[in-house]
Amino acid sequence: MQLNVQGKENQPMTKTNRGVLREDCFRVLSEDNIADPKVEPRLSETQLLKMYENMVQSRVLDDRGMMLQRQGRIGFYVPAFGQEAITTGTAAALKPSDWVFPSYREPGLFLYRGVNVLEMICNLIGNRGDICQGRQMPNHYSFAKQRLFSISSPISTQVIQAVGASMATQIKGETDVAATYFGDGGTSENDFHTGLTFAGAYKTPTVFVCTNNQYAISVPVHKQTGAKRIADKAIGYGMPGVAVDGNDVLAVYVTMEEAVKRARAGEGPTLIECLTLRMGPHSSSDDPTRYRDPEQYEAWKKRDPILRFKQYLVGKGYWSEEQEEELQAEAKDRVLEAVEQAETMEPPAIESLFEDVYAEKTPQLRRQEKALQEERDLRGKFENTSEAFPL
Amino acid sequence: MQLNVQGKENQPMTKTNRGVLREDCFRVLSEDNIADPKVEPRLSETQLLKMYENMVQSRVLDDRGMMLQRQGRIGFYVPAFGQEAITTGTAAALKPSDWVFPSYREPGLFLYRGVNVLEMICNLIGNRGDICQGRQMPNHYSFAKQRLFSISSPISTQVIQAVGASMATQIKGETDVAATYFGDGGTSENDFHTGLTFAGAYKTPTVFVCTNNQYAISVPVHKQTGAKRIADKAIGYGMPGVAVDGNDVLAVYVTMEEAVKRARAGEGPTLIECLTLRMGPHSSSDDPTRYRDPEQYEAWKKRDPILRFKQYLVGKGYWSEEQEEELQAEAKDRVLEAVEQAETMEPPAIESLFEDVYAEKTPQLRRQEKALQEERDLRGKFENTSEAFPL
Amino acid sequence: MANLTLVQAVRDALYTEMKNDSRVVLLGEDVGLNGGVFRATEGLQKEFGEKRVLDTPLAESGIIGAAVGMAVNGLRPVPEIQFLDFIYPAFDQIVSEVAKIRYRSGGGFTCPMVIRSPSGGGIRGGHYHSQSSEAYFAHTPGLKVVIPSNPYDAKGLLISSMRCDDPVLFLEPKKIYRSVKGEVPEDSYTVELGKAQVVREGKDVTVICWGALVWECLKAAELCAPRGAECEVIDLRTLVPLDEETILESVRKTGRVVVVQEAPRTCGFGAEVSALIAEEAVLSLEAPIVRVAGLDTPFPYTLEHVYMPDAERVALAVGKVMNF
Amino acid sequence: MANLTLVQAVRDALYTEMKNDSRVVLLGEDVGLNGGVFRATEGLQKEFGEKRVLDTPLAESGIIGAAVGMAVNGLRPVPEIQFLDFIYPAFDQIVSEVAKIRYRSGGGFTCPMVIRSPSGGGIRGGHYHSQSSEAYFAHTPGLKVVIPSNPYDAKGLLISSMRCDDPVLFLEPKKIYRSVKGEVPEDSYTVELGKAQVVREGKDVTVICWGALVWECLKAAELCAPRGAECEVIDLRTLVPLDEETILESVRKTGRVVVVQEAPRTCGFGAEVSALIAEEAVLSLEAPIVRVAGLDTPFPYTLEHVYMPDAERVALAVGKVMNF
Ligand SMILES: Cc1ncc(C[n+]2csc(CCOP(=O)(O)OP(=O)(O)O)c2C)c(N)n1
Ligand SMILES: Cc1ncc(C[n+]2csc(CCOP(=O)(O)OP(=O)(O)O)c2C)c(N)n1
Ligand SMILES: [Mg+2]
Ligand SMILES: [Mg+2]
Repeated sequence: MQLNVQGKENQPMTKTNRGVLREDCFRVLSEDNIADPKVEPRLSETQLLKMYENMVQSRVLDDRGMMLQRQGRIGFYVPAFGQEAITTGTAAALKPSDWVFPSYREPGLFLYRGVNVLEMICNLIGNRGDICQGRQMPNHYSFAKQRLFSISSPISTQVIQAVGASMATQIKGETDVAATYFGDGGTSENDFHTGLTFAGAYKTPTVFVCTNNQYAISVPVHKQTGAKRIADKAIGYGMPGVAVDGNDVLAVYVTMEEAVKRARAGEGPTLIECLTLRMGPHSSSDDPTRYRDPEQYEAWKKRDPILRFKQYLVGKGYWSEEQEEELQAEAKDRVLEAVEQAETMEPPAIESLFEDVYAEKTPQLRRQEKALQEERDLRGKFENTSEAFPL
Repeated sequence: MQLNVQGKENQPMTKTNRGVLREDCFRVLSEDNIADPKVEPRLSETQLLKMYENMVQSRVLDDRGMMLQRQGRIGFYVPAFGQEAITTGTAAALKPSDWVFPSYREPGLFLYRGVNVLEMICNLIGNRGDICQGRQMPNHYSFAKQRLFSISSPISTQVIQAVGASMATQIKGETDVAATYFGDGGTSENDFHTGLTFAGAYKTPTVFVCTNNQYAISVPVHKQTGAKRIADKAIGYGMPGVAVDGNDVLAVYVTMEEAVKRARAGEGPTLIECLTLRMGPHSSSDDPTRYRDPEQYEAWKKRDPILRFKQYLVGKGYWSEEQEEELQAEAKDRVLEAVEQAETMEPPAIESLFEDVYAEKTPQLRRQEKALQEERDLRGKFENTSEAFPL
Repeated sequence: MANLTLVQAVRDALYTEMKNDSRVVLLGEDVGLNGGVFRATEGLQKEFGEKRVLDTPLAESGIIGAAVGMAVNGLRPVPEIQFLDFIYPAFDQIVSEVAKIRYRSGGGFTCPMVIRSPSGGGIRGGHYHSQSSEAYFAHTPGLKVVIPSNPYDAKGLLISSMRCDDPVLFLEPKKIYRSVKGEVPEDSYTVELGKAQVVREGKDVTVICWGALVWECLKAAELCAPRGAECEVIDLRTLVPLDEETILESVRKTGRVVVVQEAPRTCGFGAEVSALIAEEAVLSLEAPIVRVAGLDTPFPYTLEHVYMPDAERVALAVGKVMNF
Repeated sequence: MANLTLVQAVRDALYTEMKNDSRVVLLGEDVGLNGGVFRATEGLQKEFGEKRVLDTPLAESGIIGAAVGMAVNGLRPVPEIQFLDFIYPAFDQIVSEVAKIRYRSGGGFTCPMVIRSPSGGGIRGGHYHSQSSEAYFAHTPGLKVVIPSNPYDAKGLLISSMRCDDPVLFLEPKKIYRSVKGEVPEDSYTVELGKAQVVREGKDVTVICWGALVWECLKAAELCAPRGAECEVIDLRTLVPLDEETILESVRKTGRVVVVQEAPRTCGFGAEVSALIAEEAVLSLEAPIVRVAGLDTPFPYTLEHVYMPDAERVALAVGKVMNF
């Protein structure tokens, strides 16, 4: 069966359509940001504003994250510029008890589910305030309280894990849905395949959100796969696949909402392709000018999801320039305060190196910890001789 | 683009259609073995008889292989009962210079490409006559001369390797095609996915032959995947996928022939799903009565590819009972003679253990070889204490 | 007490703990209706239903990756990898995910699971049904590695593993799946992880081994005794965390060591045992530490019995350290 | 002669051998237009075209599996794995296929390829951009494992690897990709595989190391000299096949050994070196064989510089074996 959410007939992903949005993508907002009443979601003003504020907060956090990295105050950063509609639109359609298995480019997800900025900044710095004790690189968040699964670098490992979590909810007879996020490049990895294979075989309550930002670092999506559309990959696993304008938060919300409903109703998994363009560098160590297509970039710049949503809200009379200024200021202050506070915190204790490897330290780890403590007492300090991270 | 080869609209793989052939499968022979003149291939009598003889030789080899295993004269055997039309029909559409990356259930491929029975029996025994020096289990053949790539047990690793070989022919500007074989279960593995992903991305001259014999050991295909058909998996990689009656050698030939032509013409890869049923045990250590569906088994028994093809040949006036008896006798003698000859051969020398690990033995291997030779001189013999292989 | 084979003891442990803990679920290829290709899960799907014993698609990375999600979501998955040789498609999930989830999430998420897999040679399995790759996993912090040598330990160690809050790779030496029988209590009991067992006492040479080769080493001890060498045979049972005390105590007593492994020699787990002794008990050594190991080659088919260490080869090594 | 960084020397080796042998092709993620994320393939696609420098889809198993097919079909592929931490999706292809193809086919098929990958810590890469998992591959018969510590060796060893008929895992210590420069001949030359190098002579202690830590060990030797300990520092350069002679000769001279590795301690390659010495030179030992190694934990981010062995930690170990 197919989703009601439908675009026009398929358009191949080629260099030729790199400017405009693919015809087959579902949309609510037109290019000049008029909502199609037939598909416009019935969302309250508060709900709409919450979504908008979340998108802005995410953008502001990314701006600051990149700045902190340039200033050498954090080691690395992965921005999500241009993808705010995808993280916010999908998050808005999930319950707090639903599981989320994210990749490293979804800050909006975390903010929407109630993670506070300070916790995120502590992760970026890797200090004592970081839940993960500075063990992982920046942006590799983990928030058990919000059922936001620990992010790891290896691409797409989370996809099958989300399916496993869904299998567990089936086994336990619960109704939670699991959503997992990955990129266009991620669809080529082993665990995209095992994930969708298992989901199709067990009809699990899982939603697969593919952010097709058309690049995997420097590799364009038309070199990544021969498929006409990422959404078409669903067919081979026996599940519906649908493409949506990833720069239209309303379209993303509507699509996600329906996929989540299907999953919760026991109708099985869905693959959602959110088409967008990565507007920033791959990460703070990447130089996109080496490979980026300027024409394509300029075309998508005009489709900024925050500006488009703002116009919609203004049109509805829900939003004004005054509110905008206020919001921008608040969002910025929230981040600045968090940074200020986080920067006062100590790095993790060297003892933290030995915790959480196992439920209890092994004799080997106890010996290694003792040896390291003795070494510290002997030599006093440990000099930081690390090189900068190149990617 | 799609192949001309087309069946009727898709039929899901469910327990319900386990008896009859799926509607969507391309066929030349009707259920009562009348060829459809619109699609019947124009093959010479000699060509047709060569194919038939190959199918019979394959069946006879399998019969004997199972018998040798039961008699304890070989350790293990994997029969291909019921799949003779697939191996022969596809092999007949390939050139000798084309590459083949098989799985362990395609004896007909080897025979058709000119491997002699003795070489195969030597592999089954694992003696000095075995090209591979008894290093691998039975049925894990390797024949470089015929471009039949070395078979390994890990499922589907050969799929991406075949694509790599195709990439090499593209790079070298050659016109050879690579065909690779795998089962329905094999479509769930990592390298089915990487293989089809790379093939789609580079438009390689590769033909993917999936033998959907509806079981992966005990797991039925409708539990293996949620896909309606294995052939549908092609769409997600941007290549045509087609299903064919795997018990109709003419249909298999026509389909393969067209896919090979496309590949050679630079039009890219094709996925062919050959629908059949595994008529034997998974291997000599398997007991299919634990999981097999008797009704399904009986239904497919009536569709024996050798009997169906024989009826076609008899109808054409190309074949008679006398010829049949003669052929059966010859085929059997060929195998019996090979077994007799092979059983006179010594096991490999212990020195063979150290060859072919590297192009030249490392100092470590030279030392280990010397130590083993000294040990042999000290203790005289090495007693065989192995247990029987349970799968 | 019942007299069970090793594989029956494994099944018994699964049955016992599934009765005791509803969070325990089994998944893998052919583990359901077929009861596993070695029959380790025989009848369990019938007993506990398709929700707790799942036949999976043919994808090890999927099996382990799904188990991760199950563990994170409160279950106690026990994935079976049909042969240890087929665990490699799941290597990324095991090394990058299973082993690191507790650490990287600051304990926010945990990943308790028991990855069961038949390992080792001795059944004429050739390259891909014979390998002993425990060293890969012993070198992966965050995992525990367990390998029983008899039915009693198999049941007790497997139940301990299923109750362990850390991921455990539980290796089952398939050569002795059926050939070794022993008394196994019917009810539930545990054998503590991380404790080796001295299976034979002796004053002259310490022989360190695990899995199926424990039996070859015991035979070797029999061969050596009349030749005047009393072997102390240690069955490690758990490779990670290693019971260093039991090893070192014995070595300090005997001063002579033979380490026996089935895996290829270079960088196998035996190297870790030798290195430990060379670092912690070098003064006690009266002879070189000799390793008896598989060859640095792939695992052969026809000459399997030449490749695999056996009692005579171990006895020769014992002679070597005695006459040094 | 040009003064190049280590990564420039790698690029120079690729360029030089691609000019010399048209069978050499590069493939990997971002190696083409982007020149590799470390710029090791900078400009090579422009120079040799898209047929010889291929940007691949994001799938390591695909990269290595495709390289197998290319090698079997007459090419000399040089796949790049962007970080060694991301090689695990390809582990099955490497361990089950690449390493065993020559053996299992009786030499009928061969699989010469050089798998290049940046390895090791020191760039603040956290869990997944820092690991040193050479031991997994050293324990896999059929593979050779090479790791240079300076630009001259990098070019010479990489050219040797590309000319080798066996598959080679070529590890590039990313910490010193740019921080170490040296004179590199412009034309083609080789450094023989399987030969270690004594990078500093000394009579008191043998310090055995490889990759980036060679430099820490040399610094340690400087620290120890005034304290009256002359270190002989051995850069292994090739882990498989190991140059045992150079190691044993030095140990017989010094009688004291420190083995240094970045990887987690348990079952790392250092264990193999210790075990070798404990088996072949035990009588020469005047002190325990001390291993300096990474912790048995995942690789951390913030405390990377505490985790990684450095000159002072090595110097402390040298002191320990001297004062034993
Ligand atoms: C297994 C693995 N291989 C390679 C990498 C290096 N890498 C990090 S991100 C990335 C590209 C991912 O592209 P995509 O999936 O499209 O996500 P995006 O970065 O565009 O959000 C690569 C190759 C990795 N992290 N993991
Ligand atoms: C990676 C891997 N996992 C598991 C196995 C064990 N095994 C051997 S054959 C097989 C089933 C294969 O089914 P299918 O692909 O349909 O091929 P068929 O046997 O039906 O021809 C399994 C699970 C294996 N050989 N390799
Ligand atoms: Mg992308
Ligand atoms: Mg099958």
